[in-house]
Amino acid sequence: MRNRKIIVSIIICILLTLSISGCWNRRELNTFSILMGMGIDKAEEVGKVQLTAQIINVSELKQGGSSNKEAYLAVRSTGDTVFDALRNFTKESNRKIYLPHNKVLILGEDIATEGVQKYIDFFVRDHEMRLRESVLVAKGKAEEILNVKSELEKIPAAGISSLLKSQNATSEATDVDMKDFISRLMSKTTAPIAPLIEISGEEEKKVLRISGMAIFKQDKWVGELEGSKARGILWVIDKIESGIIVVDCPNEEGKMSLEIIRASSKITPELKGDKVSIKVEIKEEGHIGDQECPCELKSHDISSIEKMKTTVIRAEVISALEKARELNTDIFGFGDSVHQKYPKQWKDIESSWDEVFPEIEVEIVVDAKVRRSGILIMPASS
Amino acid sequence: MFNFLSKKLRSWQQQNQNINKENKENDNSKKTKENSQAKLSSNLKENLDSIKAILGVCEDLIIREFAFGNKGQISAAIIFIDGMVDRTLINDNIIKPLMYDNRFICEEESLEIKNIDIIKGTILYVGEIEKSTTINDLVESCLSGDTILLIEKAKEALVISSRGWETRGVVDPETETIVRGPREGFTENLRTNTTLLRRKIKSPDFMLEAMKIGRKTNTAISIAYLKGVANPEVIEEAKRRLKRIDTDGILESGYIEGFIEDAPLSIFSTIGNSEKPDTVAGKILEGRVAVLVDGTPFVLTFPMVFIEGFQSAEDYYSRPYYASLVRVIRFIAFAISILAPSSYVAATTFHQELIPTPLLFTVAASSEGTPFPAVVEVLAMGVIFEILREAGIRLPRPVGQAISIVGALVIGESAVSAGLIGGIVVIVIALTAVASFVVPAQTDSGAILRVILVILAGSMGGVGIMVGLIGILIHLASLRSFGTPYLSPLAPLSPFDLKDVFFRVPIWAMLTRPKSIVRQNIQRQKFILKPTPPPEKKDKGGSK
Amino acid sequence: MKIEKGVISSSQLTFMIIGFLQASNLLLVFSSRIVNHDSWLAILVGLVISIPIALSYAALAKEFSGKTLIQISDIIYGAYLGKMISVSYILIFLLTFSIDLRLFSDFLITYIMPETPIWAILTLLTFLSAWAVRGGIEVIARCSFIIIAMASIIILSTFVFLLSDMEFSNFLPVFDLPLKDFIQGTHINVSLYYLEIIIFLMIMAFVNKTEQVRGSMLWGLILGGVSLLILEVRNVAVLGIVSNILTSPSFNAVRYISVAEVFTRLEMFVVIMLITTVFLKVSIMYYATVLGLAQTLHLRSYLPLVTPIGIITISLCIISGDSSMELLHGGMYIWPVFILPIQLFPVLSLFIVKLRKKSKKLGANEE
Amino acid sequence: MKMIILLAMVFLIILIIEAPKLIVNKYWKELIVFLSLLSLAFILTVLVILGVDIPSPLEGIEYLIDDILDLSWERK
Repeated sequence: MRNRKIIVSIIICILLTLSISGCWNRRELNTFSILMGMGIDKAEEVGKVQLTAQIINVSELKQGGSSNKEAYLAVRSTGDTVFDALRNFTKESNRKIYLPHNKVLILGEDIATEGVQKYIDFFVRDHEMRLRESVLVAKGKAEEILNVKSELEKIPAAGISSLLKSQNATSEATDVDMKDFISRLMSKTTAPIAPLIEISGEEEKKVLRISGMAIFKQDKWVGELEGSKARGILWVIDKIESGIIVVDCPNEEGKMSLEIIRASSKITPELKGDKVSIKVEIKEEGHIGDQECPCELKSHDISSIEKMKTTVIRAEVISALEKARELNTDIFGFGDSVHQKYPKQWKDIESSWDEVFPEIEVEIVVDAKVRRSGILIMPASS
Repeated sequence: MFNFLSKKLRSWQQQNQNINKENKENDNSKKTKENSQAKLSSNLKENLDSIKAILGVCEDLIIREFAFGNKGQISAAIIFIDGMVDRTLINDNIIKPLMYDNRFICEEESLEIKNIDIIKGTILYVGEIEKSTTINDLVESCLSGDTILLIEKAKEALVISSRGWETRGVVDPETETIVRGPREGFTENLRTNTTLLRRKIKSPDFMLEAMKIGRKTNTAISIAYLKGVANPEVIEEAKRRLKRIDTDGILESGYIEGFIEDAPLSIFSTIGNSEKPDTVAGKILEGRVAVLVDGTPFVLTFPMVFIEGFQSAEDYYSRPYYASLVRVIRFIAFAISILAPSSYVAATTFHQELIPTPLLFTVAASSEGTPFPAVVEVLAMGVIFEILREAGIRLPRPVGQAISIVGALVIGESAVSAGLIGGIVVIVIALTAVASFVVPAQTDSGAILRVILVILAGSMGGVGIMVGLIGILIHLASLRSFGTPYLSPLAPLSPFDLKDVFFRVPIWAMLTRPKSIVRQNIQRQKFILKPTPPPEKKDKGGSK
Repeated sequence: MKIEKGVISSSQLTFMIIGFLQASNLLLVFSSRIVNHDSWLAILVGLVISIPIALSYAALAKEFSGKTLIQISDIIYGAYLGKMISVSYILIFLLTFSIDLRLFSDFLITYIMPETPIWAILTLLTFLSAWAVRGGIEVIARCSFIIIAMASIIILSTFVFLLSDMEFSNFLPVFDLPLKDFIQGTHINVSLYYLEIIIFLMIMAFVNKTEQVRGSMLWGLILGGVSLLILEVRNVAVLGIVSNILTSPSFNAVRYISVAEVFTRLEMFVVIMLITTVFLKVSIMYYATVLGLAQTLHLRSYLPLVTPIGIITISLCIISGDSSMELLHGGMYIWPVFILPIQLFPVLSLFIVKLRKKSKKLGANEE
Repeated sequence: MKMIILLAMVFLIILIIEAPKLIVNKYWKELIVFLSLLSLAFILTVLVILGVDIPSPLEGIEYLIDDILDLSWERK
């Protein structure tokens, strides 16, 4: 029984000391503002960073918050480093910025061309940040991107986030989260990629558009791939979710669109002497989604469609590959695959990868299949 | 420093001495009581006077003097307390035969002792009659509802059992209502209660041991257990603890619980109680010991383990799958009831990153503009809820409904629309309130835990909650109930007993009694009792 | 005069060892920093190496059944040498105890409550453990099952939730590091995770069936090692190369969970798992320290030592390192080297005992 | 200063709680050990609070392993 008395008194002691020292880390919901999107640009002053933060105006999100104010605020601040700039927000805003709900990190064009390493460290190091946030590169200033209103979403950053997700439908760009980005950044050979976002449309009707993938060399933005070229990367790195491949009708005039249902790829490196060759095997399955020509397709037609599809896919991969060779950046992770297969020889190759990469022979094996024809056996027009 | 210590010590010693003195005094008074156990004299008048002297002149003490015998030559008196006796029994079965039966012809010089035996043996139509010689005995039995027959010239008196007072019938118990299962509940009458149990367990092994506790109330209690199953050590320990009780009164089984439980300062009760005979019978069959107390329908059972609060009698009457589902839901509800408010506080004031973004917007929007921090909101709402609950229970039914309307309106609507508290807080508290009633055995401890956890969450966030939970775990792990670890069968783990914790296996698979409670006669049923279809008959021409 | 009246079962010993090893989730960063994506291999090899040593601990405990490590060294090495050895054991226990506590507080401060002063967290955790230690070995043992059940559920469910994000090519190429690094990583694994169970030599004395100690030790070690393996595989498969630069890969891996955008933000579970298992580990160490000290000084009760030792530990935690980087360096390069001889010492003791017995037997035969 | 007074109070409470039990049971040896450990703890905590640079035991170990024995993994 004495034991209990002791325990009770110790509890009282501890509670007392706790109450004396106050509560740390306590922040009520209405003392900070939730950040949804963040953009980094170079400030006009030399050597300074400009942050654009999109924060939530919570009272406008409340049901019945009927005033015509926006549900978000875009605020701006500059500082010597990213963290410095972040803290400088409090000079203008009465609420501290709360990071963990950040959805997108937009790197401005000037930042990206200069090298992102020094700007991105904070977003990985800070305990409030998560590795799931999407990384994008803006054509132009990140600030401008964050100022474009979204038609369907109350908050533009959420709009960008869902815009990225919807890229699955074409697979011409893919969502790259922080973990993917920095693991590519950390790799000695593989170069980071990130979706590229730009503003299109006129003054009053500005809309955002994902235009392709930005290609980095180390941490610098060196080039971009658009449309089907961007899909070329995704074929190789196995990020294809869906999409449309347009081919000509086998015998007649007209076009067909083939929907990609599932795709997978495999990179097999081979080392002969000093020569590195890579075999990329792509397997694809799809349906006929749309057919302009009015003829019924026979089974040999199907195989010719498949052949055409193969050619299209191969062409897309080759165009991406050429771009990569031209920029001499290993966006496909060929280096890592060689490393994984030939760890011993890798040490010799690693140092001269920049010379090796453009010379690599790449064999592309595409196995494309057309499985079903939708709910029609033949077109209605005949 | 040392002065202080020695002072403290001295005061302790003094206290101890005082206590010892008191005890001695008590002993002395007992002894004088025993010494004053005067014997009956042969004079009726004298006897009556001495009884009157002890009982005083009370309005409910009735002394009926009369005479009987063929010539009315024997004067006698009946003493009883009105209201505690069966009047018809006294009139028809005691007075009537004595006065009516004329066969009682007595010689002038007849011996008084013989009379008593004849009366006891041949005249009275009553089941239970005892002889007594001391006045104290007579007074005691009179006070417990017996009738005393005093006869002139007899040095003995008859104590005729005539107890009979208004009792509540056996009705549906209010605290443990069920859908399927027996509807009867214990009553305030000890005899009825033992009967209810005896009717369920008709075995010679079922033992009932009587005891009287309370210097002033003389409350009768019974210890019920199954001989050969219940752990003898537990029975011995229970008797030892019960005998230790030296108090003036026992009014309810809660008094007994307070005197004999293992952890008197814990917020968890280490002795179970039930109002349902089938529940208690089930526990006795599992090897537990029950203590029935006269004057209350609540029967104590022990050893109690933590998970007992999550088991309901109905679990065993319904099908195992549903019973298991309900079991799991009870655990979830208990977790919600103690964790929901503190989690809300921790999530909204410390770990906003754990709330999914859309939900965070809702929560933030609802708490935008409220004047108080989340801890205060939650604590205040919790207190208001407890007040409403208490008021609802205590007030008469019609007023109670008014209370709930006021509560719902004031708290549910006005406070939110006035912007005093966030709407989410109301939802959290309401959910907590509903969940806390799912496990009745832990409702009271849950309320306290809730408050502690909210305070911890308000000061340290999720870490505070975890610290609180680990503290609770340590406390639970250190508790014992009559030698059984409170957390068993989880800790220490006895895999066999898990059959009745998070899920309930079919009845035919419940082969053993809980090992943590029972040490002997573990197996409770035959091994293969799983119902199977009868073997197919092998005559082939059966279809004809 | 027995100082601890409690008795635990052999299965409880197993649970305690599993929980003890699961708490090492916190320390995984020491070896994975060096062996990178091959840390699973280092964990496996470390486990295999530790098993015979752990078995020799069990053999020593069986040889002196009912005696703790302190009493054993008193018996083997006599009063003076034995006392010295006992004191060094106790100091080591105290140091490991305080370093573990410190690392965990650092973790909490880094990830959850950066503004909280370290002494507040230390006081709270030490208080909790002191409470459990005061309850005796039985209370700690009873807590162990519930804690490891919860921790195992968390380990397995996070593994399942992350399956879709795992990329097993992250483990390729296998054994892609200099042998020296691999040996160092394995060494860290062995002496920082597995052989810390030397502390159980203080506890095995209270197991009710001495003959089962060996089995429960083995099972505890294997299951604990497997849970570490699962954790490490999960972290590397999900985070890949990034896991090498994080202070807590586990926390970040679980933070990465996003199943159908519903099961997200589950990192609290890692904290729950760590806080409970570290509590268990710290309580066991605390208990061993206090009991060891009481037995060395031949006290009749260890309870009066609990509070002072707790406060000394808190101060030790605060002074043991100025920064978490310093602790990381010590854990990677210094501490394993320092502690290994002490961990191997019981093996030597066993050897001496066996030798003595043999010579006695021989002597008896000659006579 | 405030912290030291607070600390002294905490230690006093601990003393008041623990010591009488030992005295009543006549556990003199335990009392001596308890008091000496408690005073050690008090000195340590006061030093920590005052910010006196106490050499960390780990630094000593590092010195022993690294500089005297030259066994650190870093060197090899």
